[in-house]
Amino acid sequence: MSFKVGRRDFVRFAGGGALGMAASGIGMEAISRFNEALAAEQMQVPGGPESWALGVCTQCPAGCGLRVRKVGARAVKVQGNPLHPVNQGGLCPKGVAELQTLYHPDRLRAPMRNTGTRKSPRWMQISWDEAIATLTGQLRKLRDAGQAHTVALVERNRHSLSSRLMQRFMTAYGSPNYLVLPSGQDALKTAVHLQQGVTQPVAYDWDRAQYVLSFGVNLLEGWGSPASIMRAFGRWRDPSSGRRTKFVQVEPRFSLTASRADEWVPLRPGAEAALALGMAYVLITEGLYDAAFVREHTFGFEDWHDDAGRAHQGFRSLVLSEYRLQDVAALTGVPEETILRLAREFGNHRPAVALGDSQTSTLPGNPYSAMAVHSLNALVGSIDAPGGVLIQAVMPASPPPGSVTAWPRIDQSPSSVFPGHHLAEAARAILAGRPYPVQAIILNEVNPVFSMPNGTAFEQCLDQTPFVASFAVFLDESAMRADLVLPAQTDLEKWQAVTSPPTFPSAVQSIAAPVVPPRYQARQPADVILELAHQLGGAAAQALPAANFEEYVHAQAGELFAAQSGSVFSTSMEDAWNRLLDRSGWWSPTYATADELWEQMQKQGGWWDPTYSHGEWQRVLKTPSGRFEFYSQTLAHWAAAHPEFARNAGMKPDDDRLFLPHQTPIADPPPGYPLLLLPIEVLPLAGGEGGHLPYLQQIAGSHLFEAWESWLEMDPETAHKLHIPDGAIVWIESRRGRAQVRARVYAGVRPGVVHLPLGYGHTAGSELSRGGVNPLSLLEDRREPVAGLPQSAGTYVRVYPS
Amino acid sequence: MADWSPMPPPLAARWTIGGGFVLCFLVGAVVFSAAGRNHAASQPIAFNHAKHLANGMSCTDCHTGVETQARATLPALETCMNCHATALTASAEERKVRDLAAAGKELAWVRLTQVPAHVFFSHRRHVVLAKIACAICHGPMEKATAPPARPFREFTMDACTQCHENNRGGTECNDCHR
Amino acid sequence: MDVETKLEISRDDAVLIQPIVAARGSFYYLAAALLAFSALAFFAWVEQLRRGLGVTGLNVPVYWGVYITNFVFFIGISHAGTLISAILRLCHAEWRRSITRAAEVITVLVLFFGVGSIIMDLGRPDRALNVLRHPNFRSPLLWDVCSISVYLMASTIYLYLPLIPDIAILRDRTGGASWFYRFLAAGWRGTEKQKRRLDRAIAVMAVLVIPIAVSVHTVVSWVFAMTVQPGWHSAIFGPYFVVGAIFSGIAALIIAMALIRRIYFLHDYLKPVHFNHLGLLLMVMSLLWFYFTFAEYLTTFYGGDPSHLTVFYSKLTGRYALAFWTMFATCFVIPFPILAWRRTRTVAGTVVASISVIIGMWLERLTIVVPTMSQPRLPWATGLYSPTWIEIAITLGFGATFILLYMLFTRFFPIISIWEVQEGREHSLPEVIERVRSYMPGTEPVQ
Amino acid sequence: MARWGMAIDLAKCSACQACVVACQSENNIPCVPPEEARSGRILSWISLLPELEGEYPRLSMRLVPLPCLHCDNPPCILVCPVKATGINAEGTVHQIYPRCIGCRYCTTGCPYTRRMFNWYKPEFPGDLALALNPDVSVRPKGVVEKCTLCHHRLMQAREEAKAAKRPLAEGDYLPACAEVCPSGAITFGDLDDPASAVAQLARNPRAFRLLEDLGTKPKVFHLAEGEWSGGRGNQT
Repeated sequence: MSFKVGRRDFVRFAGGGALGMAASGIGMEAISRFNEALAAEQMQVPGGPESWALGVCTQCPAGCGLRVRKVGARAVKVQGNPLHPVNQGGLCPKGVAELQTLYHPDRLRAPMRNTGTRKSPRWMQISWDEAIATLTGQLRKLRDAGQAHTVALVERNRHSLSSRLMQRFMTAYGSPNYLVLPSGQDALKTAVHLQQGVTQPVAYDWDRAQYVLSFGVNLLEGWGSPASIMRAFGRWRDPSSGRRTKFVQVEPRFSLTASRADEWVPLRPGAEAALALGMAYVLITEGLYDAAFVREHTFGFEDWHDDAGRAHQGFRSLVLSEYRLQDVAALTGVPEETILRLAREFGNHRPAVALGDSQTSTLPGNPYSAMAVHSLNALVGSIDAPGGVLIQAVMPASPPPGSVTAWPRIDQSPSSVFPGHHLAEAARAILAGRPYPVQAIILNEVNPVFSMPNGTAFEQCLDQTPFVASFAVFLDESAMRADLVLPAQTDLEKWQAVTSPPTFPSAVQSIAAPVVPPRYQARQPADVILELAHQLGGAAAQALPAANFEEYVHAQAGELFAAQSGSVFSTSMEDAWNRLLDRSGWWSPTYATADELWEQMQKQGGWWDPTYSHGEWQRVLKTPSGRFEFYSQTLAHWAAAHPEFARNAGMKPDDDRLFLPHQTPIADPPPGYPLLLLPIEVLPLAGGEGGHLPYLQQIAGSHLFEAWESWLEMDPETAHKLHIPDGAIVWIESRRGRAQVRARVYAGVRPGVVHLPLGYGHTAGSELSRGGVNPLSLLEDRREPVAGLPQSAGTYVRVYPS
Repeated sequence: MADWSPMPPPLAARWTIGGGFVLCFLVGAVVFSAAGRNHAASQPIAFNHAKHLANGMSCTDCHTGVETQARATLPALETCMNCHATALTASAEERKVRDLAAAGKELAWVRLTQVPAHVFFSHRRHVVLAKIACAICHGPMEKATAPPARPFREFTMDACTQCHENNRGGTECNDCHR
Repeated sequence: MDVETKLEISRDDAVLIQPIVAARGSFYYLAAALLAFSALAFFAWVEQLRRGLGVTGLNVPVYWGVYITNFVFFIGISHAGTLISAILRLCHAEWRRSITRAAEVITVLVLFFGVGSIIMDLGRPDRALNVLRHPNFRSPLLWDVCSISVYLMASTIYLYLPLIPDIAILRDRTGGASWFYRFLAAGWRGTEKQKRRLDRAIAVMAVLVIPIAVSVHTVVSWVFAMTVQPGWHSAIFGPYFVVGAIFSGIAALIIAMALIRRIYFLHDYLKPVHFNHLGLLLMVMSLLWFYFTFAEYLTTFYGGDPSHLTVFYSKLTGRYALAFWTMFATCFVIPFPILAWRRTRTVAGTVVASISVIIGMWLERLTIVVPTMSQPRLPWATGLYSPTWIEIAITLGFGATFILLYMLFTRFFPIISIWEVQEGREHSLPEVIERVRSYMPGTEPVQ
Repeated sequence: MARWGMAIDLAKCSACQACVVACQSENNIPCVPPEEARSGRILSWISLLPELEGEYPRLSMRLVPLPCLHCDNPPCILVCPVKATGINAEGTVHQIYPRCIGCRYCTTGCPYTRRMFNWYKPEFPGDLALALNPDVSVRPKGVVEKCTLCHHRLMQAREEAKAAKRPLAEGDYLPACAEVCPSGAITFGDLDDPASAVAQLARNPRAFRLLEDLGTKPKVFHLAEGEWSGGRGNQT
């Protein structure tokens, strides 16, 4: 066979071949593309060696212990530390969501300087050295000019060593202006200070209480230290304990807490004090109160005469004359028989505790109402009794250095008898430039522009302050107004040292080393402050010799060792208890040296002193009379020198009710604004924080199947009257402003009231954070006269379809 | 045979082009599809398993997770530096290790043996509890003088289930599917 | 040796192959328009493949929506065809001769769109073959796969068999040049033996196809009825669905016939009497449909199970009331009087009634699928479902593509069976006379 | 052979939803963007089901944490055409993602609406993907997923127990939801072990199973709230 392959044939063949090759290449590519479209390739999660580390959550002041699962260098799961006395292995959703804070896409990556103006900032990335130099330069300049006192540092009271460090720094630097955000417990703190004379946080013996009566406290939605309260709640309903603690929630709205309570007592908004005093009426008239306690440990129950011989009204006669059942029923809208029954139950099921008055974890209630509620505790002898209201044990630690400056603080409350200081007053003072103009503000992971009632005032403060620096995780609304933004580390990246959480009776010191290496260029603010102190030199450097926060925390552990009490978190709470009780107060630690304590604290998560001595009256009753004061002499003495106080309260200066708990009603609605706006708090966004975390956004409104967006709760009747269907977008307008929001019809709303959840309505940040309305932007600026606390109740709105 | 009559020229031309097309298309399909899937791994250093094992080391010295964790783990540079911080040989590959360490870099190993993303595989379960020798899946590494270019065997579901059935390993879906 | 009888088209019947011989320009315009819809649907599908089923309006808990509605609807329409034509054939209804083909084509084509709807609904269409690789015979969906594929095969054969002689005509007309007709005609020469065999085969298929068709829609109904969901878990769902299927099938057939008649000038073949007869059938089905609907809802109402009642009221007075009552009007209130009154049972009248029924039956499928899904037993947020443009585009595209394919069929094959019409002319008349005579008293049956 | 079950005490549950977030975090469940959430496409294997009854001021709300109930007689596995879902010897209902064709018949068949569908390719904006758990796969788009009772944790616990040469003890294996619950409302364990806490709770007179009359035989029990009746010994 002869078969000639010509050149032409070869060219043809090659041409065909090239085409074929191209076709098959394109074909394969097309097939694999198509396959990809059809079957999106599955995400491969990188592996690595598994390890566990301990952490501390500071999403709220509770400081729950965390156990973090790591795979390689990544943190992949946050769980509760079972050894931690506060949460004992449980966690609230905010704690579990820590990972999303750590890996959040909106996090600040590097220090930035604002090269634009305050109103339209332009950000330029700078180095940490430059940032610290700028900060040091500003502070040094002010100090050298004798203006150290014009520097203010603002943070949230975090119950942590870092807060103590900040405080110490400010004092040593020469400024009295260490300012904290208002807290939901401020009214309670004021009441306890006025009636018991103590400034240490209040605590509750949750586990042993038989009857818990909450006046509007959102006990299960973020108040106090959520995980420990939820643990207690579980125990109240634990069948194995053979009893069930009754939990009663008094509140206008059928909140989640109300729905979980054994009984919900709906009442008119702002009438908590009246109800408490009405119950006191029943306790007194029926002789259900603890006569022995009242006789021995209280002051101002009966009518009395002062040293000058003037007659004063006592608590008993005030209650008997002004809070008779039918009057209280009319004031509160609660039927007489309900008040009667509640009072009898409260008197007969001891130990019983009453808590309030408060709405949320950030918005305080009214001090007079809080006094009325707290008086119930005194009536049934629950003050410092097992199962009652306690005063938190003091942490063994060296006291902070005293003030080195004679200048007054800028956040003086109207009555200086109130021990706390808060930003609401500071904003007023800064704007007015009194008593002196503020030259620099340092924000430490707070966002007052967003989270303060009347945040716009604070926005103006920042705008008129020459220098503002902000430690922040995100470029939030307040950081947007700063000259210098410093990226802060999140909980799992930094050294943590959190002390006794609010409402927890024992002294606790949780510590944790960094779980994962810091992301981006974020730094622990405490470390930066320490470096700042060294650069500044002088008193600041002397007061803070630690090179970094780790060293600072380590030194504190030495103080714990020196205190010779307590123990490291141990494997079983019961064991710790038994051991301590068995040895009847003998201290038998598992460690012999301070270094061993330090080692063990790192391994177990911290140190605590579980013992609590009841009935240390000189510790828990520090009033002028040394007793529980129904009639607050502290307040009376102060008011005697300040006539404007009675004027502000709208009463005569000799009116004894000024110093006794009494009902102060909410103002009537102004014409055209018929609906009372009350902000509410939901656990996932408790404290107004967490709005940037998808995990929390998804579950925040689950009682109404709402997610990612805020909603306006309306009762069905009002909605019907206003022709607003469920889910419609409406306008809500107060005298301060208006906003668009989705209306949701909810049967649990009291007619005449509307509710907006806190924590929504960010204007800064990416899409992940935005959505909804910030109710604080609608609230009017209202203060009560005693401590000048911002009052969330009292703003009226109108709602209309958009 | 000599009278093998050729096709009329135009037809023959078409056949030639067509033949070339088909032939190259098939070859191309094979080549391209294979190229997409199975490119031989190139490792950052030409690690010699045989030599290390001959020197008395065991698998778990470097693959530290084998006996305690689900993942065997590929050794970090730090592990290498335990022995190779100072030069043991004049090998250029060995110097790479120290150069990387000096530059503060990590060893970018290419993972060769990998189960699909939806399969959970635990080394400890297989090696410690079921006492399966490494070589059953990974082959005789004591003979490997160069990094293996491709996995020792295909890790298909059939392969897994077959072994599980033969050795009563259990074939509950969710024990491996995740 | 059989005698070959070469079929010739009589001059009268020439009009039947006119569409095949020469297409009018309007054919291409229409085809282009339909093709545009198909392309839109294809684009929508690619978008859905690329991004995921999230592009539809489906959600939690409304996991099924328009696609499943389309599936049930198309499978329902398919009963038009084969079932009607088989029943009429078996009954020796002589008026069937010019309509069977039109019906059978509907069946075969529409089945693809039924199956296609399921493919559209799959989250992972690339794995559709898992149904064969890992079948779970306890799943009603698998029964569906089985019965629909059997039905598709059976009705394809049932369409093909009576086509053979007509294909032979076309083959012969073109002198055998077209390999297409040569292949399909399968050597038909019209011998007596072939005719006998064909008759037997058609008869067997007609008998076979009826139970298969009934089973298909019963099984479709079981997809729903076998779950415990309120509103679905009903024993009469099988017959209810079959009745609904035949109902919508007849309506589709009437519309198709009217269009063919008008477009291809076949007034002579599709006479008012055909429409009258089918109209009567449609009326009967409408009554039956009403009866089943009534029975279904009345038992639900009396049963009083709260979860069932939630669904019940959502249809009668709630969110789906508009769809429900529109369905009721279009399935019964509108068509029944039109069909019941002789004067309106005209071509136009039956077509109006049929269009109404088609709309109504689609809505019926929707009101079966969606309300139950959107009101689960546990009070999750009740789902709101409204289809997105993707679903609407795919639905329209399916409709358009179906029409396009139907048109194409008429371009390649006579849509009215030529040989059957001829046979009717030539042989049926004496047969019918004989048959009618046999019904009468005093006559012996002819053996 | 154990039969894993759960008892959720509604009296103890404070409705905090830590279980929901813990489950999401443990099982790599993506968070859906707002517009998707609005159309009801939130993926969550356990969620809080609110049931509000009455009118102001006589209201009651039952808040039921609801995971997959792992029925002994699950309606979902019957209807799956490709055997992508099944029940294993220990009674856990599983889903095999690589086989699922995404027909959503099981989601339709489940009377509890506890099966989720991946409408899109899961997305983890920015670095959120770094928090993914390597023990659980990230489901591709188009497949159904559901609660696995954190089966990977069982495998891990069993492996650890075996390595330590001891039997699996109660509490060794807990799903993420039961582990995180701050009020101790979720009890998990072996229903076939009469001594286990969960088996005892299942026999509690307060225990009920959702939609019990459907005959699905769930292995997740809920305990009714019960009422306070004077303070002492009123609980069974």
